[in-house]
Amino acid sequence: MTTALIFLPFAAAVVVWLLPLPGRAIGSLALLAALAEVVLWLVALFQFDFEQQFDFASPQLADRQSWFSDLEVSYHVGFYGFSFWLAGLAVVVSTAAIGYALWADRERARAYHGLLLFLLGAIVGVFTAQDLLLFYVFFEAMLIPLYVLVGVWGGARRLRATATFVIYTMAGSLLMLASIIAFGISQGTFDLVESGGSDSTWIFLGFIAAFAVKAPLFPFHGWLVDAYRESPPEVAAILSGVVSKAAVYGLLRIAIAKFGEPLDEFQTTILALAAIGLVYGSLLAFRARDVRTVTAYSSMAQMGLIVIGLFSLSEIGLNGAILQSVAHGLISATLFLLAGMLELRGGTSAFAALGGLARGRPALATILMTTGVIALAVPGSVAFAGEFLILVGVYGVGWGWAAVGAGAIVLAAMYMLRLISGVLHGRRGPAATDSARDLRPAELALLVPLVGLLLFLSAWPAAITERSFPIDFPDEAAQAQAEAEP
Amino acid sequence: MISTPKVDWFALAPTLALLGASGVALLGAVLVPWWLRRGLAAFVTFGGFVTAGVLAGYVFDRSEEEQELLVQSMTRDRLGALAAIIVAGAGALAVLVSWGERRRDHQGEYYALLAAAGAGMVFFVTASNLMTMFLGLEWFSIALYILCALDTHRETSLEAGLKYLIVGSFGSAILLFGSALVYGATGELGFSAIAAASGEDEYLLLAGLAMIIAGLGFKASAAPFHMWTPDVYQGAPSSVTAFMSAATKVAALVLTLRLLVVAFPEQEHLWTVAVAVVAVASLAVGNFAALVQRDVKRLLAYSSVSHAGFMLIAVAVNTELGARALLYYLIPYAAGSIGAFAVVAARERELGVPVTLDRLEGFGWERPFLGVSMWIFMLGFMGLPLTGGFIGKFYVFSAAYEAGWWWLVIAGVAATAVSLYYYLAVIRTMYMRTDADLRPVVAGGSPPRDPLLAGAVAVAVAVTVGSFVFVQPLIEWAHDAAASLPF
Amino acid sequence: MDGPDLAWYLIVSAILFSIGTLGVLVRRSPLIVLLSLEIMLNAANLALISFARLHGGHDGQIFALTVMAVAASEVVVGLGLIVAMSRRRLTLDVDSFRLLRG
Amino acid sequence: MAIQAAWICLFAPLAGAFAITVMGESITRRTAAWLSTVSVFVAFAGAVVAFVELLGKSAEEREQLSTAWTWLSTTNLEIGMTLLVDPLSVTMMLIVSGVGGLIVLYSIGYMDGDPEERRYFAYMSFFVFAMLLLVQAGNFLLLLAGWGLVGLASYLLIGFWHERKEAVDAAKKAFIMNAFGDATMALAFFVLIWQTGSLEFGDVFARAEGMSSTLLNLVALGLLGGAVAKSAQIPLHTWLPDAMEGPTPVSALIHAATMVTAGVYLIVRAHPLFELAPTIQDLAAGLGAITLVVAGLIALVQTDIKRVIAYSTMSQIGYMFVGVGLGAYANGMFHLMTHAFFKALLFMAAGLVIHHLAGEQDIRQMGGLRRVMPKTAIAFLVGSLALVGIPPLSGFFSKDSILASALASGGYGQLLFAAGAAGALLTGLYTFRLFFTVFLGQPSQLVLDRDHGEPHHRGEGPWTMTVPVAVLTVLAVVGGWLQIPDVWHPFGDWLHDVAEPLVEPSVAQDLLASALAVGVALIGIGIAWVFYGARRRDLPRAAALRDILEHKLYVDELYDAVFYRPAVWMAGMWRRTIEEPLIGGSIAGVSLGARRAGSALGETQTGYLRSYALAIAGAAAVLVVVFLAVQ
Amino acid sequence: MGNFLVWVVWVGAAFACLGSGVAVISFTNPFYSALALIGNLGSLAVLYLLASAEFLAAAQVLVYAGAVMVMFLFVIAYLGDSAGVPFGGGPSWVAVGAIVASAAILVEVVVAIGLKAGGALSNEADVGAAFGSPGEFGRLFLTDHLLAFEITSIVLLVAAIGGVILGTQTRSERELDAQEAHGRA
Repeated sequence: MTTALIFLPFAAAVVVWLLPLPGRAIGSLALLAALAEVVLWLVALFQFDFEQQFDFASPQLADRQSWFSDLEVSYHVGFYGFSFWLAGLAVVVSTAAIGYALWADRERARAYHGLLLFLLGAIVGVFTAQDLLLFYVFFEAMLIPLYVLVGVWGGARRLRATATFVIYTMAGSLLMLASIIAFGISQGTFDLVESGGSDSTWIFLGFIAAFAVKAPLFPFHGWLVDAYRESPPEVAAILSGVVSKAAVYGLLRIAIAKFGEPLDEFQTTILALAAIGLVYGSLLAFRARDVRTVTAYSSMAQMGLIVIGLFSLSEIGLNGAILQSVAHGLISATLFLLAGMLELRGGTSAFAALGGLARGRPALATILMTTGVIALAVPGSVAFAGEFLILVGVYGVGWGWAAVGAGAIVLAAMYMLRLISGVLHGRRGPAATDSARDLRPAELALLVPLVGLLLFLSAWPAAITERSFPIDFPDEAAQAQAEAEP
Repeated sequence: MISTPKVDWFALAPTLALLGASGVALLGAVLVPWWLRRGLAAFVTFGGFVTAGVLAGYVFDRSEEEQELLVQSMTRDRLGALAAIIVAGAGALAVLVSWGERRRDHQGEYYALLAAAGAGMVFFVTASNLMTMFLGLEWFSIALYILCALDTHRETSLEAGLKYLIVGSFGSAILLFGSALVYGATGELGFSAIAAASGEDEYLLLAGLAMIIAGLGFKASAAPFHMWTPDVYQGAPSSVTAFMSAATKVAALVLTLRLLVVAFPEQEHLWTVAVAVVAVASLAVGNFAALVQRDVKRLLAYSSVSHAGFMLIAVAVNTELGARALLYYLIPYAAGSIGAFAVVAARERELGVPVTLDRLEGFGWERPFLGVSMWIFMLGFMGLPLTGGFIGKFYVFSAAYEAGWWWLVIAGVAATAVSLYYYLAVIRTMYMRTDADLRPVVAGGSPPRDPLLAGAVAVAVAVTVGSFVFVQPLIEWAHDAAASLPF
Repeated sequence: MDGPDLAWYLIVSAILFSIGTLGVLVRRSPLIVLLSLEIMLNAANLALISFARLHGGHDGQIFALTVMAVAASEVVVGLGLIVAMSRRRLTLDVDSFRLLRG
Repeated sequence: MAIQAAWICLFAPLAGAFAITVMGESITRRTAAWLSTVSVFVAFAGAVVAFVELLGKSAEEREQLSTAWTWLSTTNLEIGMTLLVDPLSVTMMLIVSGVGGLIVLYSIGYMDGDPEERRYFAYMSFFVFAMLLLVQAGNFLLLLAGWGLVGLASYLLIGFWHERKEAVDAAKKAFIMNAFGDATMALAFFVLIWQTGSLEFGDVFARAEGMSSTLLNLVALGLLGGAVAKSAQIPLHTWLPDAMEGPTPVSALIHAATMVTAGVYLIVRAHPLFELAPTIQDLAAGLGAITLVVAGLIALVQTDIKRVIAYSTMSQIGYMFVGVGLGAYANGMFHLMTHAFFKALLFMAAGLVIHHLAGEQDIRQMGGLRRVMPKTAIAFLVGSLALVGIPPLSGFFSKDSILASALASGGYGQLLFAAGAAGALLTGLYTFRLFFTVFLGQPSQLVLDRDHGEPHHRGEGPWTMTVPVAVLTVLAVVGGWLQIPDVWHPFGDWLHDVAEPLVEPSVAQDLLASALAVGVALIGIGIAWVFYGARRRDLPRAAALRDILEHKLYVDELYDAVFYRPAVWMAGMWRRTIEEPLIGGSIAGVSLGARRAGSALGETQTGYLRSYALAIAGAAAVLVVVFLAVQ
Repeated sequence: MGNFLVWVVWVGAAFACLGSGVAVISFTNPFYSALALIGNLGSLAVLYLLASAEFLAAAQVLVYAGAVMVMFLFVIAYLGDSAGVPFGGGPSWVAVGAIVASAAILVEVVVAIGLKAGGALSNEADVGAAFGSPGEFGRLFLTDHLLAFEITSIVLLVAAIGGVILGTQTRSERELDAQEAHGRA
């Protein structure tokens, strides 16, 4: 099942590459494939047994096949509650992105859609990998299509953006490769389920390096802004919405699950970095000049928050982190797609050129407003639920962290309202001409599902939190919480 | 009365097949009419390489136990056989790549020399005493000297030839003197005999060993013995470069492994460190120098230097896993480098001028197949997943870590990070220029169709990707081959 | 044996070898570079022969003989190259071949 | 039954809002308006049903909980989508949906012709939903959800006329200040969760005794922060006056009748926590007292009719804070209710005026409107008298009950009583300043122009506007009779079980309080008459004071200097000193360095054949040396 | 007595050999260098003789001093003046490095030899008259070192082909010349 979920997109990608069809046809084909993937995920959703107790030792829907035996490397994939939601997020967002690509009618459609599907496959692979080497393979495989997608179809300064992005990320993940090798060789197996824990600080830091870049954590975010600003909107959506979650999965599945002492040793450091990133990102987002940059910095801030949740090492915090990951994925995807649609109209997403778009464009106004207020975590929204759990969790580590997080809620309100007003309110900007029409049905067909999901989750966040870690989270986290408990 | 020695013709079969092919091609060059020469020579040579590969496969299959023949003139074992297979494969691909080359003179001779060089390497990897080693080395080296200089009308070709000849002869002279010293110290030429005899007196032996390492390092184009590499690779005819970059490395590294492991176990504590240092030097030099290259062949030359560094890491760890890693690494590497140079050759023939990065602009979109292939080769060199290059590096690093050389792992990782920049630069120029900033290239009409070259590239791609998917069988071969060395 | 110790042979060969090296490294005429290479090979030969004498085995001498042949082959190819170059009217000066560099 | 009614009451307005949003252009504006109105009145019906149900029950059974689904849960924390129906919430439900319904109805006339009516009514219904969620929430998190959503609705409605920069800015300001309140409440909840392991009202109150007093104070403080922000009490009061940028019905509904009083509701709802942290509760009362005086002062100098009323709202909420802060919960709630009536009335009457004068809000442009719109004048007069607390109007009973409680609760209480009395004086003063300037005297030029304008501006407005005003007028008169000291007090009994009062003023105190309050109020009116009604005297020049008051004590400037500017500055500074040079620069530096190294190596590749040979010879020599040396 | 004679011959040969070696690399005119090399090879042959390698000595004289050097001289003559180039020069660090490097190698080897000389070098094996005789060579080449023998021949063959290829003028060259001539005209 899982294997099918991974390889359906790959197969579809190959087909798309080889079939000599015109752009729209190829696009529709790719969209069909993506929808098929969604269906497949839903099928898996019903096969997945959420009653089963959560345990890293027993992934569900698992497939295993030895790859090369002398180093005990195998193709081993499977799902846990939380990773299942991340995969779902990936599938949904990628589908929307492909739909957008079809709508925007990219040139060289075969290459483009093929790469998008390939990317989807790789992402699903990352979220399911149960073997360290396999995880690395998918982790890097994500990079390949991203490089081309940004480098070929990106904006004016795309070359610099891609170079920075790829080399930055690779630098991180190569350190991870070293760690993987060290871990695997010393464990005698690369299988995540079979291998035990390790106490080596260096190996731990190697992993952290990769994930810190991917997330990104302050100060490893050098690639972030350029990449998000220069890439095509749908790619930016996937990049910020989904790819960054690979770091979440990695931190949870590897860093937290495998390392005991280093975790306690570095918990404060990482929390501090994440908190700095949270405030830093929020403030820079507050001064950014266009929709994309705001969204970019805000997702940096959000990832900081998510990492705080993870490294609260409490079951509540982890739940919150997963919930927030899903929420943030949907939110930033929607925002980037909206930014793209604005650019399609006005040619820019700079506040200076926009404004006053609410008048006479109810659909645009409603969608943007809804997403925006959910993004700023208005109480009652799914984002709020996520942040709340995260901060409750981290409160157990120290009330200071929670205070910083709560302050960040205010900052989020500040930059998000600024974004909303910059686009919708005030006087009409030069780019807000009458030719900038309201959202078209096609565009709504892309956005409404995403926003709908957000609203659904806002009404029922427990849908995810009840099914991420179906029991008390094992080992360190539980202890940590027990200690924190008065 | 001389008792005729017992010669294991089966072990020699691959070499002989290639020699035969070379001879036929040579005769063809003089006897058959000109319009037939190219076809005949190419066909025969191709056949020779394929036959050699198949025979080597048989040899591999039939020699679980390694045995030394003719007082250690050569060894029949799976290590040599596997290396021979790789060399033969590289040669066959090289023939395919060469076909489209509009060579007007010495067509027959060209293929004959290619086959001869191949034969030399196939023999070289099995050589197991200092004399046959030296002879085998000279055998394929001289053939290569000639091949490099073959385009006598191109000044760069002549220059490459002369540089290769003189520096190469100098290197082999040092190797020779080193061998002499080793012989003096032990009174033996055979590798295993040297191992047995050495120990009572070291100094001459060590001096000799050092010089031998220098000589072999030259052939493997490891820093600081690498400096001929970029010049020669750039100046030589592209198809020759393709063959050299793949096959010479295989031969040199495999023999280095064999020599050091078999003949100098006592001196392990010295040569492992020395090789490790050389490896790191190669990594540094190769990658950093490649950063600023504009000529693609030169860039690939430097990259081959850096890969020599990676492979020498595997040699340096001096473990069975290391040998396995090396032998695995060679497979995707050979395929990748032949493929990459083939793509460059295609572009060269299309434009009729040396290929610089700028002249690759837009290539990816004009020739999708070659473009994607180049993509894959670059990924392989980078060691990114979905290519065998990744598994190769993974094995090398694993071997290094397992043997406790963690700093080699770090060095390798850092080098890889640096290397990204220039490998990506190739992709970038091929794909990521908008038509706006595309400078008009001096391309002549529609690109010439060259099915054979495309075929060679396809095979190379297949190997590069296939070696990623089907690791198990390859690694088992490597395992068997490595098992024939006394670790 | 009568005559000097074998060590002296070796010392001679060592000196000869470094003379050859020096020649390769300093001379600019390809011809003389080739000659210097010959000297280096012969130095090696001398070493081989004296070691053969030392150990009383023939291997060294055989080796030396093959080396002669190899040296001859190198000379042939080298001279061929030089001739080809002169046909292209290139100045026969190794320092002048610097098209390939960097 | 009561529960089902409550659910209907909660979701009817949401359904209305959703329907309007989704149907969009496919329905006429008028349909949308009615849809919204109906949805709110349905909610009111639900509330009434629930009310009747509860009346039928004995005091003990009046509290009912119902959980529809688990909203948020982790293995050791479960928060349900839970409604709580008890006298307190039902009271609020009645006020919210009832007054809300009237105001939405009023809006039909008021917003007639606005191009974005649909959006307006969607927002209104959404607000009612959010407010009902707030008051019906069965646990703290859900309450916070409603808390945030009403803030959102208020943001949307204040900024309804989004072309106007002032409106948008005011909306942002309101939202962000409330976000601060939300944050402090959230922090309080973190403590509660880690201390009591739950956010259900019952569990929390039950287990709260176990907490240390520091933590209790922190929790209460956090809650108070939310309350103060939402109810625009000093020091978080500056957003309310600006909020008057929104349409007048919005001001009536959100910024007078319902949302701003949520703080009071919160304190009553969470009174067990506050009673465990008496200092904080006193602080609440103190803040209320300060606010009621200061707001009264500021109201004196305002020239915008709506802003005057807004400040009076702040001041009245100050009274309520005093009440609940002193533990007179029922009295606080009582005043909340009556205030909802007469303040909504005032706003809507003002709305009529503004509507009549086509959007003019400056009282200096008004005057003599009594002649043009007599009914409105009467309504406004009733509202004013109720506000000032003249018997037998509603304000009298509710306000005096609070003052009596203050008088009854010791020294601190008497201090607050003094403040309250002063407030009463000011109330009389500014209220009738407004009334006299607007309705008495000679008609101003503007009034005359409008009067001779197009015929459809004659009269006082369509029935949709006048009827609600009439209804509220009645309520403003009779609303207070629910609770007459020493005569009967059903309201107090009704809330008695939910929030048992801490003070029971004696008869004497009641009489004293009433007498004093009415007295000073009359004095206030008198002064107003002297200065504004009969124009007997000129206004005293107190430029400095006036300045301070007009700048709301410079609190805005303070926040600007303390929070906003530093944030902006820091952001810019970080961008300049960290983002660009360090983060960006490091990358550039590294790549440059690498290329440098590369070209340096390229230099060594001289092309001199002999140098290549030299490299080999040299390396070989070194190797030999090393080998020999090591050996 | 014979001893003394041997000594004289050896010293003479050694010095002749070294001197001629130095001469080879120090003449400006390759022609003289080549002649010097012939002398060098000859004197080496003597040393071979003294090291009881008669056959090699002979081969040295015939093959080397004979065939190879003749070819050398022929080529030099063919090249004429173009053969003569400045002595050394180029970047000075190359020259310096050259001297240092070759000196280093010399010293190292000598040191190595010296360290060994303390040990085995003085007492070499005693060998029969057949040692180094053509017969022995023949036998060994056809038995133990058969491969070496064959390979040597192959190497020579390859080299010969190379010589031919590089020696003959190709069509492309001719066309190139023609173009240049045309360009000059």
